[in-house]
Amino acid sequence: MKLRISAYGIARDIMNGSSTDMDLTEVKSTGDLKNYLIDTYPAFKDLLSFSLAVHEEYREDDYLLNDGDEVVIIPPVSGG
Amino acid sequence: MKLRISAYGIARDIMNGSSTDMDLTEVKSTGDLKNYLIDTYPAFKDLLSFSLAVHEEYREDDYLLNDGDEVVIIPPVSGG
Amino acid sequence: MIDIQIKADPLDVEISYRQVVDAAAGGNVQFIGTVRDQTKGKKVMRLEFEAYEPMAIKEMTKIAHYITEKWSAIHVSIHHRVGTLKIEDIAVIISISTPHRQAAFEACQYAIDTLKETVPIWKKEVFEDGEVWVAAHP
Amino acid sequence: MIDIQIKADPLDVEISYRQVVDAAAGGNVQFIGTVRDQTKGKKVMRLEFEAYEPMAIKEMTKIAHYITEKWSAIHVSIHHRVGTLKIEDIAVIISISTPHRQAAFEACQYAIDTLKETVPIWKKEVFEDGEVWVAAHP
Repeated sequence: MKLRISAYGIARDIMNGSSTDMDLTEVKSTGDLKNYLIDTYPAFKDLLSFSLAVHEEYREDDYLLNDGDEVVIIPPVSGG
Repeated sequence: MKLRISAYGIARDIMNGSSTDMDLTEVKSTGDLKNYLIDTYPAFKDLLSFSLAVHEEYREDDYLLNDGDEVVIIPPVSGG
Repeated sequence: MIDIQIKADPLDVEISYRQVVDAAAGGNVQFIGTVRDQTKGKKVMRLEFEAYEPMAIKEMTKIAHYITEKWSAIHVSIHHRVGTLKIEDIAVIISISTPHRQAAFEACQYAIDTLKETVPIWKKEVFEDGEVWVAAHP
Repeated sequence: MIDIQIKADPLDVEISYRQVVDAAAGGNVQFIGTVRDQTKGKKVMRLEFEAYEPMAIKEMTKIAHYITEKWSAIHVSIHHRVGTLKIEDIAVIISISTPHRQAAFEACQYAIDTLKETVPIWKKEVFEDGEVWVAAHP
Protein backbone atom coordinates (compact mmCIF):
# COMPACT_ATOMS: atom_id res chain seq x y z
CA MET A 1 0.00 0.00 0.00
CA LYS A 2 1.29 3.44 -1.02
CA LEU A 3 0.99 6.15 1.64
CA ARG A 4 2.08 9.72 1.95
CA ILE A 5 3.30 10.40 5.47
CA SER A 6 3.37 14.00 6.70
CA ALA A 7 4.83 15.10 10.00
CA TYR A 8 4.66 18.24 12.14
CA GLY A 9 6.51 19.51 15.16
CA ILE A 10 8.85 17.04 16.80
CA ALA A 11 7.61 14.27 14.47
CA ARG A 12 9.12 16.16 11.56
CA ASP A 13 12.44 16.36 13.41
CA ILE A 14 12.30 12.62 14.18
CA MET A 15 11.59 11.70 10.55
CA ASN A 16 14.01 14.31 9.33
CA GLY A 17 11.49 15.75 6.85
CA SER A 18 7.95 17.05 6.65
CA SER A 19 6.68 14.61 4.05
CA THR A 20 7.68 11.25 2.59
CA ASP A 21 6.11 8.58 0.40
CA MET A 22 6.14 5.01 1.66
CA ASP A 23 5.11 1.74 0.08
CA LEU A 24 4.29 -0.64 2.93
CA THR A 25 3.09 -4.17 2.19
CA GLU A 26 2.36 -5.21 5.79
CA VAL A 27 0.36 -2.14 6.79
CA LYS A 28 -3.46 -2.32 6.75
CA SER A 29 -4.57 -0.02 9.58
CA THR A 30 -3.37 3.09 11.37
CA GLY A 31 -2.37 0.78 14.22
CA ASP A 32 -0.11 -1.18 11.85
CA LEU A 33 1.40 2.07 10.61
CA LYS A 34 2.06 3.26 14.16
CA ASN A 35 3.93 0.04 14.89
CA TYR A 36 5.92 0.41 11.70
CA LEU A 37 6.82 4.00 12.56
CA ILE A 38 7.91 3.09 16.10
CA ASP A 39 10.06 0.26 14.72
CA THR A 40 11.64 2.50 12.11
CA TYR A 41 12.01 5.62 14.27
CA PRO A 42 12.38 4.49 17.90
CA ALA A 43 12.25 8.13 19.07
CA PHE A 44 8.46 8.02 18.60
CA LYS A 45 8.33 5.71 21.64
CA ASP A 46 9.69 8.48 23.84
CA LEU A 47 6.88 10.91 23.02
CA LEU A 48 4.11 11.58 25.53
CA SER A 49 1.72 10.39 22.81
CA PHE A 50 1.39 10.34 19.10
CA SER A 51 -1.70 10.14 16.96
CA LEU A 52 -2.42 9.68 13.30
CA ALA A 53 -4.84 11.72 11.25
CA VAL A 54 -6.37 10.81 7.90
CA HIS A 55 -8.62 13.20 6.00
CA GLU A 56 -8.05 15.79 8.73
CA GLU A 57 -9.53 13.65 11.52
CA TYR A 58 -7.89 11.77 14.38
CA ARG A 59 -8.16 8.02 13.72
CA GLU A 60 -8.26 5.12 16.16
CA ASP A 61 -5.79 2.25 15.66
CA ASP A 62 -8.39 0.12 13.83
CA TYR A 63 -8.92 2.63 11.04
CA LEU A 64 -8.31 0.91 7.69
CA LEU A 65 -6.04 2.75 5.34
CA ASN A 66 -6.57 3.02 1.59
CA ASP A 67 -3.94 3.06 -1.09
CA GLY A 68 -2.86 6.65 -1.68
CA ASP A 69 -4.00 7.98 1.73
CA GLU A 70 -2.17 10.88 3.27
CA VAL A 71 -1.46 10.12 6.91
CA VAL A 72 -0.43 12.95 9.18
CA ILE A 73 1.59 12.24 12.31
CA ILE A 74 0.35 14.34 15.22
CA PRO A 75 2.80 14.48 18.12
CA PRO A 76 1.56 15.95 21.45
CA VAL A 77 -0.07 19.27 20.61
CA SER A 78 0.88 22.45 22.45
CA GLY A 79 -1.13 25.31 20.99
CA GLY A 80 -2.59 28.21 22.97
CA MET B 1 -27.98 64.87 66.14
CA LYS B 2 -27.32 66.72 62.90
CA LEU B 3 -26.83 64.46 59.87
CA ARG B 4 -26.37 65.00 56.18
CA ILE B 5 -28.29 62.35 54.26
CA SER B 6 -27.27 61.61 50.66
CA ALA B 7 -29.14 59.32 48.32
CA TYR B 8 -28.41 57.62 45.00
CA GLY B 9 -30.47 55.77 42.44
CA ILE B 10 -34.01 55.00 43.46
CA ALA B 11 -33.32 56.31 46.97
CA ARG B 12 -32.85 59.77 45.49
CA ASP B 13 -36.19 59.47 43.72
CA ILE B 14 -37.88 58.32 46.94
CA MET B 15 -36.44 61.23 48.95
CA ASN B 16 -36.99 63.60 46.07
CA GLY B 17 -33.44 64.94 46.28
CA SER B 18 -29.85 63.81 46.39
CA SER B 19 -28.92 65.41 49.66
CA THR B 20 -30.67 66.80 52.71
CA ASP B 21 -29.75 67.90 56.22
CA MET B 22 -31.68 66.42 59.12
CA ASP B 23 -31.65 67.10 62.86
CA LEU B 24 -32.90 63.94 64.55
CA THR B 25 -33.11 63.76 68.33
CA GLU B 26 -34.10 60.08 68.61
CA VAL B 27 -31.47 58.67 66.27
CA LYS B 28 -28.30 57.14 67.75
CA SER B 29 -27.35 54.36 65.32
CA THR B 30 -27.67 53.53 61.62
CA GLY B 31 -30.45 51.12 62.66
CA ASP B 32 -32.36 54.00 64.25
CA LEU B 33 -31.86 56.08 61.10
CA LYS B 34 -33.12 53.24 58.90
CA ASN B 35 -36.30 53.02 60.98
CA TYR B 36 -36.75 56.76 60.79
CA LEU B 37 -36.31 56.71 57.00
CA ILE B 38 -38.79 53.85 56.57
CA ASP B 39 -41.33 55.69 58.73
CA THR B 40 -40.86 58.92 56.83
CA TYR B 41 -40.59 57.44 53.33
CA PRO B 42 -42.58 54.18 53.31
CA ALA B 43 -41.35 53.43 49.75
CA PHE B 44 -38.03 52.30 51.29
CA LYS B 45 -39.92 49.26 52.67
CA ASP B 46 -40.64 48.10 49.12
CA LEU B 47 -36.99 47.93 48.10
CA LEU B 48 -35.19 44.59 47.82
CA SER B 49 -32.77 45.97 50.41
CA PHE B 50 -31.26 49.20 51.51
CA SER B 51 -28.01 49.85 53.28
CA LEU B 52 -26.37 52.83 54.88
CA ALA B 53 -22.79 53.90 54.38
CA VAL B 54 -20.75 56.23 56.58
CA HIS B 55 -17.22 57.27 55.68
CA GLU B 56 -17.53 55.26 52.44
CA GLU B 57 -18.11 51.94 54.16
CA TYR B 58 -21.23 49.83 54.58
CA ARG B 59 -22.37 49.94 58.22
CA GLU B 60 -24.29 47.40 60.27
CA ASP B 61 -27.41 48.57 62.13
CA ASP B 62 -25.52 48.96 65.43
CA TYR B 63 -23.05 51.52 64.03
CA LEU B 64 -23.17 54.61 66.26
CA LEU B 65 -23.52 57.88 64.41
CA ASN B 66 -21.72 61.06 65.30
CA ASP B 67 -23.01 64.58 65.05
CA GLY B 68 -22.24 65.92 61.58
CA ASP B 69 -21.87 62.52 59.90
CA GLU B 70 -22.73 62.15 56.25
CA VAL B 71 -24.86 59.06 55.78
CA VAL B 72 -25.31 57.71 52.27
CA ILE B 73 -28.36 55.62 51.43
CA ILE B 74 -27.42 52.68 49.21
CA PRO B 75 -30.42 51.08 47.51
CA PRO B 76 -29.85 47.69 45.75
CA VAL B 77 -26.81 48.13 43.53
CA SER B 78 -26.91 47.18 39.86
CA GLY B 79 -23.55 47.96 38.33
CA GLY B 80 -21.79 45.90 35.72
CA MET C 1 -0.59 46.60 39.34
CA ILE C 2 -4.14 47.53 40.24
CA ASP C 3 -6.01 50.08 38.15
CA ILE C 4 -9.56 51.09 39.10
CA GLN C 5 -11.44 53.72 37.14
CA ILE C 6 -14.92 55.16 36.85
CA LYS C 7 -15.26 57.01 33.58
CA ALA C 8 -17.88 59.00 31.69
CA ASP C 9 -16.03 58.30 28.42
CA PRO C 10 -16.35 55.07 26.41
CA LEU C 11 -14.31 52.13 27.70
CA ASP C 12 -11.66 50.42 25.56
CA VAL C 13 -10.86 46.69 25.68
CA GLU C 14 -7.43 47.19 24.11
CA ILE C 15 -6.38 49.76 26.71
CA SER C 16 -7.59 47.51 29.52
CA TYR C 17 -5.79 44.49 28.03
CA ARG C 18 -2.51 46.39 27.69
CA GLN C 19 -2.64 47.24 31.38
CA VAL C 20 -2.49 43.59 32.42
CA VAL C 21 -0.32 41.82 29.82
CA ASP C 22 2.93 40.70 31.44
CA ALA C 23 5.93 38.56 30.57
CA ALA C 24 5.14 36.41 33.64
CA ALA C 25 1.45 35.89 32.82
CA GLY C 26 0.20 32.57 31.53
CA GLY C 27 -3.36 33.72 31.13
CA ASN C 28 -5.24 36.94 30.60
CA VAL C 29 -9.01 36.93 31.00
CA GLN C 30 -11.29 39.85 30.21
CA PHE C 31 -14.92 40.24 31.12
CA ILE C 32 -16.75 42.87 29.11
CA GLY C 33 -20.26 43.80 30.20
CA THR C 34 -22.36 45.42 27.49
CA VAL C 35 -25.84 46.91 27.31
CA ARG C 36 -28.55 44.48 26.18
CA ASP C 37 -31.41 45.60 23.98
CA GLN C 38 -34.16 44.06 26.06
CA THR C 39 -35.16 43.06 29.59
CA LYS C 40 -37.81 40.39 30.03
CA GLY C 41 -38.89 40.97 26.44
CA LYS C 42 -39.21 44.72 26.85
CA LYS C 43 -37.18 46.88 24.48
CA VAL C 44 -34.51 48.97 26.20
CA MET C 45 -33.77 52.38 24.62
CA ARG C 46 -30.75 53.28 26.75
CA LEU C 47 -29.25 52.85 30.20
CA GLU C 48 -28.24 55.50 32.71
CA PHE C 49 -25.49 54.59 35.17
CA GLU C 50 -24.57 56.52 38.25
CA ALA C 51 -22.02 55.81 40.96
CA TYR C 52 -21.31 56.92 44.49
CA GLU C 53 -17.82 57.36 43.19
CA PRO C 54 -15.44 57.46 46.17
CA MET C 55 -17.07 54.41 47.74
CA ALA C 56 -17.39 52.59 44.40
CA ILE C 57 -13.65 53.04 43.82
CA LYS C 58 -13.00 51.79 47.35
CA GLU C 59 -15.17 48.68 46.90
CA MET C 60 -13.64 47.85 43.51
CA THR C 61 -10.18 48.28 44.99
CA LYS C 62 -11.13 45.79 47.74
CA ILE C 63 -12.12 43.30 45.03
CA ALA C 64 -8.81 43.82 43.24
CA HIS C 65 -6.79 43.36 46.43
CA TYR C 66 -8.68 40.19 47.31
CA ILE C 67 -8.00 38.79 43.82
CA THR C 68 -4.33 39.67 44.05
CA GLU C 69 -4.14 37.74 47.33
CA LYS C 70 -6.31 34.74 46.59
CA TRP C 71 -5.42 34.04 42.95
CA SER C 72 -1.91 35.55 42.86
CA ALA C 73 -3.07 37.94 40.17
CA ILE C 74 -0.26 39.86 38.54
CA HIS C 75 -2.41 42.77 37.35
CA VAL C 76 -6.05 43.69 37.84
CA SER C 77 -7.85 46.39 35.87
CA ILE C 78 -11.48 47.32 36.54
CA HIS C 79 -13.03 50.13 34.52
CA HIS C 80 -16.67 51.08 34.98
CA ARG C 81 -18.59 53.57 32.92
CA VAL C 82 -21.18 56.07 34.15
CA GLY C 83 -23.62 58.31 32.31
CA THR C 84 -25.90 57.45 29.43
CA LEU C 85 -25.12 54.24 27.51
CA LYS C 86 -26.76 52.95 24.39
CA ILE C 87 -27.23 49.34 23.27
CA GLU C 88 -23.92 47.41 22.93
CA ASP C 89 -21.96 50.11 24.76
CA ILE C 90 -19.52 48.74 27.32
CA ALA C 91 -20.55 49.25 30.96
CA VAL C 92 -17.62 47.46 32.56
CA ILE C 93 -14.31 45.86 31.62
CA ILE C 94 -12.45 43.61 34.06
CA SER C 95 -9.02 42.37 32.93
CA ILE C 96 -6.89 40.03 35.00
CA SER C 97 -3.55 38.37 34.37
CA THR C 98 -2.32 35.44 36.44
CA PRO C 99 0.62 33.02 36.20
CA HIS C 100 -1.79 30.15 35.36
CA ARG C 101 -4.91 30.55 33.27
CA GLN C 102 -7.40 28.71 35.48
CA ALA C 103 -6.87 31.32 38.18
CA ALA C 104 -7.60 34.17 35.76
CA PHE C 105 -11.01 32.70 34.91
CA GLU C 106 -11.94 32.17 38.56
CA ALA C 107 -10.69 35.59 39.60
CA CYS C 108 -12.47 37.39 36.78
CA GLN C 109 -15.74 35.65 37.54
CA TYR C 110 -15.37 36.48 41.23
CA ALA C 111 -14.71 40.11 40.31
CA ILE C 112 -17.84 40.63 38.22
CA ASP C 113 -20.06 38.63 40.61
CA THR C 114 -18.83 40.66 43.59
CA LEU C 115 -18.94 43.98 41.75
CA LYS C 116 -22.62 43.37 41.06
CA GLU C 117 -23.25 42.71 44.75
CA THR C 118 -21.20 45.30 46.59
CA VAL C 119 -20.13 48.24 44.42
CA PRO C 120 -22.42 51.29 44.78
CA ILE C 121 -23.28 51.79 41.13
CA TRP C 122 -26.83 51.90 39.82
CA LYS C 123 -28.41 51.62 36.43
CA LYS C 124 -31.77 52.79 35.22
CA GLU C 125 -33.29 51.14 32.17
CA VAL C 126 -35.14 53.55 29.94
CA PHE C 127 -37.97 52.03 27.90
CA GLU C 128 -40.20 53.69 25.33
CA ASP C 129 -42.92 54.11 27.93
CA GLY C 130 -41.06 54.59 31.18
CA GLU C 131 -37.97 53.79 33.18
CA VAL C 132 -36.96 51.54 36.06
CA TRP C 133 -34.02 51.27 38.48
CA VAL C 134 -32.63 47.78 37.88
CA ALA C 135 -32.95 45.29 40.77
CA ALA C 136 -34.42 47.88 43.12
CA HIS C 137 -37.56 45.88 43.91
CA PRO C 138 -38.05 42.16 44.66
CA MET D 1 -21.44 33.70 14.23
CA ILE D 2 -18.35 31.54 14.34
CA ASP D 3 -15.00 32.91 13.18
CA ILE D 4 -11.91 30.70 13.24
CA GLN D 5 -8.57 31.98 12.00
CA ILE D 6 -4.94 30.93 11.94
CA LYS D 7 -2.78 33.94 11.21
CA ALA D 8 0.89 34.77 10.77
CA ASP D 9 0.17 38.43 11.60
CA PRO D 10 -0.22 39.79 15.14
CA LEU D 11 -3.59 39.16 16.79
CA ASP D 12 -5.79 42.02 17.99
CA VAL D 13 -8.05 41.88 21.08
CA GLU D 14 -10.22 44.76 19.87
CA ILE D 15 -10.95 43.08 16.52
CA SER D 16 -11.80 39.82 18.26
CA TYR D 17 -14.06 41.60 20.75
CA ARG D 18 -15.94 43.46 18.03
CA GLN D 19 -16.73 40.14 16.35
CA VAL D 20 -18.70 38.90 19.35
CA VAL D 21 -20.38 41.95 20.85
CA ASP D 22 -24.14 41.70 20.36
CA ALA D 23 -27.27 43.52 21.49
CA ALA D 24 -28.53 40.21 22.93
CA ALA D 25 -25.36 39.39 24.87
CA GLY D 26 -25.24 39.67 28.64
CA GLY D 27 -21.60 38.72 28.90
CA ASN D 28 -18.51 38.75 26.76
CA VAL D 29 -15.44 36.83 27.95
CA GLN D 30 -12.04 36.91 26.27
CA PHE D 31 -9.13 34.62 26.93
CA ILE D 32 -5.81 35.95 25.68
CA GLY D 33 -2.83 33.60 25.73
CA THR D 34 0.53 35.35 25.66
CA VAL D 35 4.15 34.24 25.53
CA ARG D 36 5.80 33.89 28.93
CA ASP D 37 9.42 34.81 29.44
CA GLN D 38 10.41 31.63 31.23
CA THR D 39 9.65 27.93 31.57
CA LYS D 40 10.66 26.16 34.77
CA GLY D 41 13.03 29.02 35.51
CA LYS D 42 14.71 28.91 32.12
CA LYS D 43 14.69 32.11 30.08
CA VAL D 44 12.70 31.86 26.85
CA MET D 45 14.00 33.93 23.92
CA ARG D 46 11.12 33.35 21.52
CA LEU D 47 8.48 30.79 20.54
CA GLU D 48 7.88 29.21 17.17
CA PHE D 49 4.34 28.03 16.44
CA GLU D 50 3.29 25.82 13.59
CA ALA D 51 -0.08 24.34 12.69
CA TYR D 52 -1.44 21.56 10.54
CA GLU D 53 -3.77 24.23 9.29
CA PRO D 54 -6.76 22.52 7.63
CA MET D 55 -7.18 20.14 10.55
CA ALA D 56 -6.50 22.83 13.16
CA ILE D 57 -9.27 24.95 11.64
CA LYS D 58 -11.55 21.90 11.65
CA GLU D 59 -10.83 21.09 15.32
CA MET D 60 -11.30 24.71 16.41
CA THR D 61 -14.56 24.83 14.48
CA LYS D 62 -15.73 21.71 16.37
CA ILE D 63 -14.99 23.49 19.64
CA ALA D 64 -16.96 26.54 18.49
CA HIS D 65 -19.95 24.43 17.41
CA TYR D 66 -19.96 22.53 20.71
CA ILE D 67 -19.93 25.82 22.62
CA THR D 68 -22.74 27.23 20.54
CA GLU D 69 -24.82 24.15 21.37
CA LYS D 70 -23.94 23.62 25.00
CA TRP D 71 -23.75 27.20 26.27
CA SER D 72 -26.07 28.90 23.74
CA ALA D 73 -23.18 31.08 22.67
CA ILE D 74 -24.21 33.91 20.40
CA HIS D 75 -20.79 34.39 18.80
CA VAL D 76 -17.48 32.54 19.08
CA SER D 77 -14.19 33.86 17.74
CA ILE D 78 -10.96 31.84 17.96
CA HIS D 79 -7.81 33.33 16.45
CA HIS D 80 -4.50 31.50 16.70
CA ARG D 81 -1.16 32.81 15.61
CA VAL D 82 1.65 30.87 13.91
CA GLY D 83 5.26 31.76 13.17
CA THR D 84 7.81 33.34 15.45
CA LEU D 85 6.48 35.07 18.57
CA LYS D 86 8.37 37.11 21.09
CA ILE D 87 7.69 37.55 24.81
CA GLU D 88 4.22 39.04 25.55
CA ASP D 89 3.05 38.46 21.97
CA ILE D 90 -0.45 37.01 21.73
CA ALA D 91 -0.61 33.35 20.68
CA VAL D 92 -4.37 32.93 20.92
CA ILE D 93 -7.51 34.99 21.50
CA ILE D 94 -10.82 33.33 22.28
CA SER D 95 -13.85 35.62 22.54
CA ILE D 96 -17.32 34.40 23.40
CA SER D 97 -20.62 36.17 23.93
CA THR D 98 -23.57 34.51 25.63
CA PRO D 99 -26.99 35.70 26.86
CA HIS D 100 -25.87 35.16 30.50
CA ARG D 101 -22.35 35.82 31.72
CA GLN D 102 -21.75 32.60 33.67
CA ALA D 103 -22.02 30.63 30.44
CA ALA D 104 -19.42 32.83 28.73
CA PHE D 105 -16.86 32.03 31.44
CA GLU D 106 -17.52 28.29 31.30
CA ALA D 107 -17.51 28.20 27.51
CA CYS D 108 -14.31 30.21 27.21
CA GLN D 109 -12.52 27.99 29.69
CA TYR D 110 -13.73 24.89 27.88
CA ALA D 111 -12.49 26.37 24.60
CA ILE D 112 -8.93 27.03 25.72
CA ASP D 113 -8.69 23.73 27.68
CA THR D 114 -9.91 21.74 24.67
CA LEU D 115 -7.82 23.70 22.17
CA LYS D 116 -4.71 22.76 24.13
CA GLU D 117 -5.71 19.08 24.00
CA THR D 118 -7.00 18.54 20.48
CA VAL D 119 -5.96 21.25 18.03
CA PRO D 120 -2.90 20.27 15.95
CA ILE D 121 -0.72 23.27 16.71
CA TRP D 122 2.77 22.98 18.14
CA LYS D 123 5.15 25.37 19.79
CA LYS D 124 8.88 25.20 20.17
CA GLU D 125 10.53 27.17 22.95
CA VAL D 126 13.83 28.68 21.96
CA PHE D 127 16.32 29.21 24.81
CA GLU D 128 19.75 30.80 24.70
CA ASP D 129 21.35 27.36 24.55
CA GLY D 130 18.85 25.22 22.68
CA GLU D 131 15.22 24.60 21.87
CA VAL D 132 12.46 22.19 22.84
CA TRP D 133 9.04 21.18 21.48
CA VAL D 134 6.66 21.95 24.32
CA ALA D 135 4.91 18.95 25.94
CA ALA D 136 6.41 16.47 23.47
CA HIS D 137 7.98 14.28 26.15
CA PRO D 138 6.60 13.01 29.45
